[in-house]
Amino acid sequence: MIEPEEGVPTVLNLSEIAEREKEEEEKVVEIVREFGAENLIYCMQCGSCAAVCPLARVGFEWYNKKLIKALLLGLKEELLDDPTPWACVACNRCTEVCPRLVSPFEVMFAVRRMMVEEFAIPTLAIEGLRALYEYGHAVYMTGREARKKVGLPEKPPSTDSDEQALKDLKTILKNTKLAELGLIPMND
Amino acid sequence: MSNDEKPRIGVYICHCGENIAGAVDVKAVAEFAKTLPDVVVVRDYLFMCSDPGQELIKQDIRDGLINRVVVAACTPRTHEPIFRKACEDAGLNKYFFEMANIRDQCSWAHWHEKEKATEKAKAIVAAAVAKARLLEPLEDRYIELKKDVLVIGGGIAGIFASLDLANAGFKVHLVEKSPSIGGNMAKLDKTFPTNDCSACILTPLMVEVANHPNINLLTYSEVESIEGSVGNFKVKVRKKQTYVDWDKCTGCGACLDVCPPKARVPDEFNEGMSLRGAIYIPFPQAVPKKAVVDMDACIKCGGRDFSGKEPKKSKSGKPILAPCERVCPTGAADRTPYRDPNGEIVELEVGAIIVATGYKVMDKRVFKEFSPDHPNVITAMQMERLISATGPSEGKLVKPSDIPKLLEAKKKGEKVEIEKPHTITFISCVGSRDNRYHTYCSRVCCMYMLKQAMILKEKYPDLDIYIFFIDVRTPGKDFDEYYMRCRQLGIKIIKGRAGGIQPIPGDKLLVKGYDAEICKPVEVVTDIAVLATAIEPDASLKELARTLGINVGAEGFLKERHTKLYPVDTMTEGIFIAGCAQGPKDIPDSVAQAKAAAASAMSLLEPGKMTVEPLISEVNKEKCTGCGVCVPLCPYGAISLVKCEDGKLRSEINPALCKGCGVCTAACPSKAITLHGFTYEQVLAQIRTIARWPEIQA
Amino acid sequence: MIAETESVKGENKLKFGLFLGCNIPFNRPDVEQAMRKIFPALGVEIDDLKGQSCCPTWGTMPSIDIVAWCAVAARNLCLGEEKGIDLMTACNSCYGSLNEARHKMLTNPEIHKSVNEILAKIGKKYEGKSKCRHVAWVLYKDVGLEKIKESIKYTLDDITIAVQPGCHFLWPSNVYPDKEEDPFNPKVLRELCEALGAEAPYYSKLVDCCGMGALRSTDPEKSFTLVKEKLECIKDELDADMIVTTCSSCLIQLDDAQERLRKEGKLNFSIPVLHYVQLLALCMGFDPGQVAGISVTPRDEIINRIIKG
Amino acid sequence: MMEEWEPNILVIACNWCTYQAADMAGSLRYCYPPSVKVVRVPCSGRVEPEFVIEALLNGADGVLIGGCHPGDCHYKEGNYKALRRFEWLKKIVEELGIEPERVRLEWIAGSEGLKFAEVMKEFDETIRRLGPNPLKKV
Ligand SMILES: Cc1cc2nc3c(=O)[nH]c(=O)nc-3n(C[C@H](O)[C@H](O)[C@H](O)COP(=O)(O)OP(=O)(O)OC[C@H]3O[C@@H](n4cnc5c(N)ncnc54)[C@H](O)[C@@H]3O)c2cc1C
Ligand SMILES: Cc1cc2nc3c(=O)[nH]c(=O)nc-3n(C[C@H](O)[C@H](O)[C@H](O)COP(=O)(O)OP(=O)(O)OC[C@H]3O[C@@H](n4cnc5c(N)ncnc54)[C@H](O)[C@@H]3O)c2cc1C
Ligand code: SF4
Ligand code: SF4
Ligand code: SF4
Ligand code: SF4
Ligand code: SF4
Ligand code: SF4
Ligand code: SF4
Ligand code: SF4
Repeated sequence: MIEPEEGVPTVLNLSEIAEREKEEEEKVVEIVREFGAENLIYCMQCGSCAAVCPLARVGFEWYNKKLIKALLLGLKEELLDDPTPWACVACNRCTEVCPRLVSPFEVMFAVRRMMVEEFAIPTLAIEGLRALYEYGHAVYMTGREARKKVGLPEKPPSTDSDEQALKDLKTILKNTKLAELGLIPMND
Repeated sequence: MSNDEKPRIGVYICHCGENIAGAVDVKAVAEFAKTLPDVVVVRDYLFMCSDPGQELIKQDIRDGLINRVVVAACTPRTHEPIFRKACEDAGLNKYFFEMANIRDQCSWAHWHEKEKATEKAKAIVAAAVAKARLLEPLEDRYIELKKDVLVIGGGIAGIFASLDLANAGFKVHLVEKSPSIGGNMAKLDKTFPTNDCSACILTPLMVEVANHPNINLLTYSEVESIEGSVGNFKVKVRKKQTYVDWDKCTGCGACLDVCPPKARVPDEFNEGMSLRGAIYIPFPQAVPKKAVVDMDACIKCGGRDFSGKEPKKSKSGKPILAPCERVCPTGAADRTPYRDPNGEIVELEVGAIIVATGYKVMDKRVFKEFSPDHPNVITAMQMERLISATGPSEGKLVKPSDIPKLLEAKKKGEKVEIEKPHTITFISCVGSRDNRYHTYCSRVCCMYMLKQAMILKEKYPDLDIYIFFIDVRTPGKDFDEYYMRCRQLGIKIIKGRAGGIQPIPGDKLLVKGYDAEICKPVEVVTDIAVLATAIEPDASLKELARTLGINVGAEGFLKERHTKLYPVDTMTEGIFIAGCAQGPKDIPDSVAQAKAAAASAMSLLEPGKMTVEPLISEVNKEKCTGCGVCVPLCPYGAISLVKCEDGKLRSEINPALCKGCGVCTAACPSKAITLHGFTYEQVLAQIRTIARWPEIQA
Repeated sequence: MIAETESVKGENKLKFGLFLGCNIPFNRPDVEQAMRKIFPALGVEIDDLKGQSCCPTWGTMPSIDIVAWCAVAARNLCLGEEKGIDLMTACNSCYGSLNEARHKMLTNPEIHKSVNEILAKIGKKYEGKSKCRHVAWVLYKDVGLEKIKESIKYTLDDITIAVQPGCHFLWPSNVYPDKEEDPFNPKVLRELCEALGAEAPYYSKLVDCCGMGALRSTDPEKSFTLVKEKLECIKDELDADMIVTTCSSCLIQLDDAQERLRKEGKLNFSIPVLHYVQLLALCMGFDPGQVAGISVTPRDEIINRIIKG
Repeated sequence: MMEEWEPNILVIACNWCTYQAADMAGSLRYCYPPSVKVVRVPCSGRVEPEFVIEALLNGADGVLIGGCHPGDCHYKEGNYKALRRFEWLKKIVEELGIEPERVRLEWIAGSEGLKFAEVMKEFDETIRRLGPNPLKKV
């Protein structure tokens, strides 16, 4: 294979990829199916999903249809640094039009989950998780002034103003995969 | 070789090449078989059904070694007749044969568990031997066959089947539910792969059907019920009420345009792109060319409703006539006489039935992503009508949204300027290969999209034509050549299914697609979008199948007995299928099947009688107590209680009616009924052998 | 298929748990305020759902693990279920995340079981009864267009609105408790705007994505090309007086992006953007400063036009 | 002994559907447990309750009767008869002290090879869970 610095090589040697899958004793397809992309093997590469995907439209490289094919061929490491799955807006247009009930959105997210296991996760996502854990809100702006300006109390009636609820949420998070992965500090 | 002779069983174990031997240790099974009671010969061979294989059996019979045969091989469903024949040829009663299914139900299913497969094969052989010990000799029965044939459906398939049979001297009753024969082909413009005009090749055949002395054409009719079985079907056909006296109607067409606007409904023949009156002739080349009244649409002008009343004008005393009757030159449309809305029932007796009820194209309305409510998003069948000279625009290419304008102008005799479409886009596999609707491929749409594109491009070279395909399927004689011609014409073929259609300003449509070759989403601004909607079975097909007692497959099409070996037969003997009722296919294939079905019916009926297996039930008068339990159970009414010499009532089974289901046998509290071939003792012997298998084995 | 559980409603009166999410309370609290004003006035009681959290949004738990996603969602849904009410949100992301999670739990007993095992640790259990409704649907179906028409002080005569229902209002249609008859040609928001007296015509990019969310955080440039296409379509085809959405993310994107594009010289027009609940609050006569006080693209002119009539 | 125990399952199959489905399962290579052995009858309506009882008394660990889907019976209505008889059969089986899960009635059409394999897998699991036929130990 002509190996580029990173990402997907210009020529794919499928035999080498297949060989690698055998050595690693787990098929990429099976991994992503475990992560929720149950139906990806039913894909017939018709392209309907790509025809409506905003990501394909604005020029991301590994949008739904192509990503599915890449996974079926056994690509994994090559894809880990690609931003496309993290750009998926979860709009589910693809799910709505897919004639094979693949739900490409689930594939995009399964790949995110696979990437997370390999710690190939964007900083912004980590920040979101940290904020979720600390405040119960992923998008946590210092919007206090704005709230007051429109006549609302400084804090909304959420985990932000309810210690017990925040503790509950933390308990939940500590009992999920998030804690297993150790992506963010959770030892308070 | 009498029945009392002690059984001497020969067991023949087939390797089926590697098919059996690859999973089952044939030698071990043979060794085991030798230990079974009454088994005197055991042999194994590479292909038992081959000539030398059968010869092994025959020789052993002729040599007097054996008087019962067990073949352990594939399934009796395909091979039992072959081996029975071999027994018979060698002089053994062919019902002294039993088959052990160690391929389809053993080696194939347990390919990776060789040891267990071998053990199971032994069990199966043991059970077969257990049954073989109890076999009895039986004599075949014969039944007389009626030579008439019923053909249901008058599309191209039904037409060809009828003509072939009629030409061979068989009397054919052709039942068609619509007022005219012709089916879907009548709607087509030109036909791939030769682009000859559909009407030009179809119309002469339709006329031939109408004029053939051996064909009894029953249009506007439907099969109501069927009784009996192969060779002797009794069929009730309902001739629906036409509300026009067909003896008088000449098909002059005078009545067609006089229905008031309120009684105008979308024209089925033009796929809803124009309107027809309540009284109508389906299309100009209809056969028979007769008018019918669609009572759901008719507004009964002047109160003229076939009730037998004759309203008169209060002043002049003249009769009030509806427009249709007023213009009818022959009096065929006369509304005075009472007409029974139920029509009439015709009873037929036939020996065989061919079902050729065709298909319908899927409605576009469910495909929300394709803006189906937009008038310029049409189905391919609508496109056929749009380019056909007999269509709503008389073959002139216009946007469907302009048709009402065009028709209005034609009516007034005016000329209108209508903008020519510049771009046409086809979308493949709409509703086919789609888990939400039909998972199968509709098989003809790739070709007809190419056809329509080609016809359009040749006629209007300025048109831009795009076809979105998942992949182009052209497996047929001259088909791929056809595809290449389209490419050469400059029709743009995009590999990728479109994901959506949106209306955009300027009465245009935006097709959002994807080109898998350049790996980019693509968009096309188009005037007309054509959806190749799936070919699907008519909603009524299931009901018809139920009436006939034949099966439909998971996709809803009629199921053939065997995909490869009996493609036009059904599981019910004497009933054959042809054309798109069996599955999506093109005209050449529909015709080929129709001819095959006709030939199959002929070879069935020509001898005038047929053998039927004697595997039917019989009452042992000694045991019968006359309780009558069995009588109402028989689905064929074959059982009755008759008075015997001793004056007691006892049950009797009419062998001509019994089909051998065994329901009565299972139900008789006195075990007075024997189902030959599946007797109580025989089945029980098999069951016991298998139930005790672990012991026997140990 | 979703095992549709009966919606749980308060006794005789309409009552919903007001689910805020993150964008609305911290970024666009005027939307929150608008809801707090309009619903009581329309006879809908709202419950604060004390202790609610992030739905969780797509970039967080859904990207980590399905059970984790459903567990966080289920805790929020429980807050309603415990009170016997449905949730109601003005954010499509919350609507999508909560309903997809619910759909997963209801269609996959294993997920449901794992989630309840986690919830048990905080003494909760999600039965699947409560769901999340969208404010647009509550207004359309439960409150009704007639009631809306009756309760407004100002009507939007001669105003053309470009509507933006947003992706998670529509797809995947099988997971949502309320469904547009044709999710590719949605009518609900258009009819809601028309109920206020405005024109809300179809335009060709009506259902197109605004490019917010993950797309924007991953690649703002690409995100802005998408929103620019949409804005230009709105300008060209409708020359709309304003854009009205029922999603807080779309609101932020359409509002913010305009300003950025203008600064970069890529856009030479400006169309004010409002959440539908804000527009309704304005028409009902609530204080514009409170119910529509926060925006990047100027709104004063259109607000004045509405109020002056 | 116990770890070596393999279930012994009898399927009494209608010639027109389930028997065909079993053939189809094989020809499409859908695997199912070899514990399953098929006996062919013309119709599920031919099955006498005694067949099932005898099978159980002789040691079969599970018995499944396979017929055509309601409405599809080759002999019009044999499967309805089978269904009615089956209700009655279940009661007897219970009276014999045998778990009713050991007898089953399934509609498997001729085209449902996959279903045949799946039902058999599942039935085999059920029987494995139940263990050997209690009558056998006696
Ligand atoms: C858009 C389109 C274009 C096509 N173009 C081509 C082409 O160019 N070349 C080609 O080879 N093929 C083409 N085909 C395929 C072609 O139409 C079919 O192969 C052919 O018409 C099948 O004929 P049939 O007789 O099986 O069915 P049909 O034509 O459907 O005829 C069935 C007949 O049975 C009648 N019927 C239905 N139910 C009953 C009932 N219960 N009782 C009595 N009568 C009943 C119907 O009214 C009908 O008359 C095209 C198909 C489509 C959809
Ligand atoms: C690799 C391959 C795999 C296939 N797999 C499948 C499959 O899985 N399923 C399927 O449905 N189909 C399959 N087919 C297709 C299948 O082989 C054909 O459809 C089928 O064999 C055609 O039968 P036939 O009788 O028309 O022709 P043939 O099998 O070719 O028989 C013609 C016979 O005529 C004899 N003959 C030729 N000329 C003369 C002469 N002048 N005088 C006297 N005799 C003559 C020949 O010797 C031959 O015996 C496959 C084909 C190939 C190539
Ligand atoms: S729409 Fe579905 S089948 Fe088609 S390429 Fe996308 S995922 Fe595959
Ligand atoms: S859900 Fe993601 S992959 Fe699917 S269309 Fe939307 S952005 Fe594309
Ligand atoms: S008898 Fe059956 S198993 Fe034997 S060779 Fe012929 S097909 Fe194969
Ligand atoms: S006018 Fe009379 S004869 Fe002529 S087609 Fe009509 S009904 Fe028939
Ligand atoms: S009465 Fe005659 S003219 Fe009037 S609607 Fe009926 S068919 Fe047409
Ligand atoms: S024939 Fe072509 S268009 Fe039709 S379903 Fe098959 S692949 Fe699709
Ligand atoms: S059920 Fe048996 S005993 Fe009773 S009448 Fe029929 S054959 Fe005779
Ligand atoms: S075997 Fe079936 S068809 Fe024959 S007499 Fe008995 S019940 Fe009737």
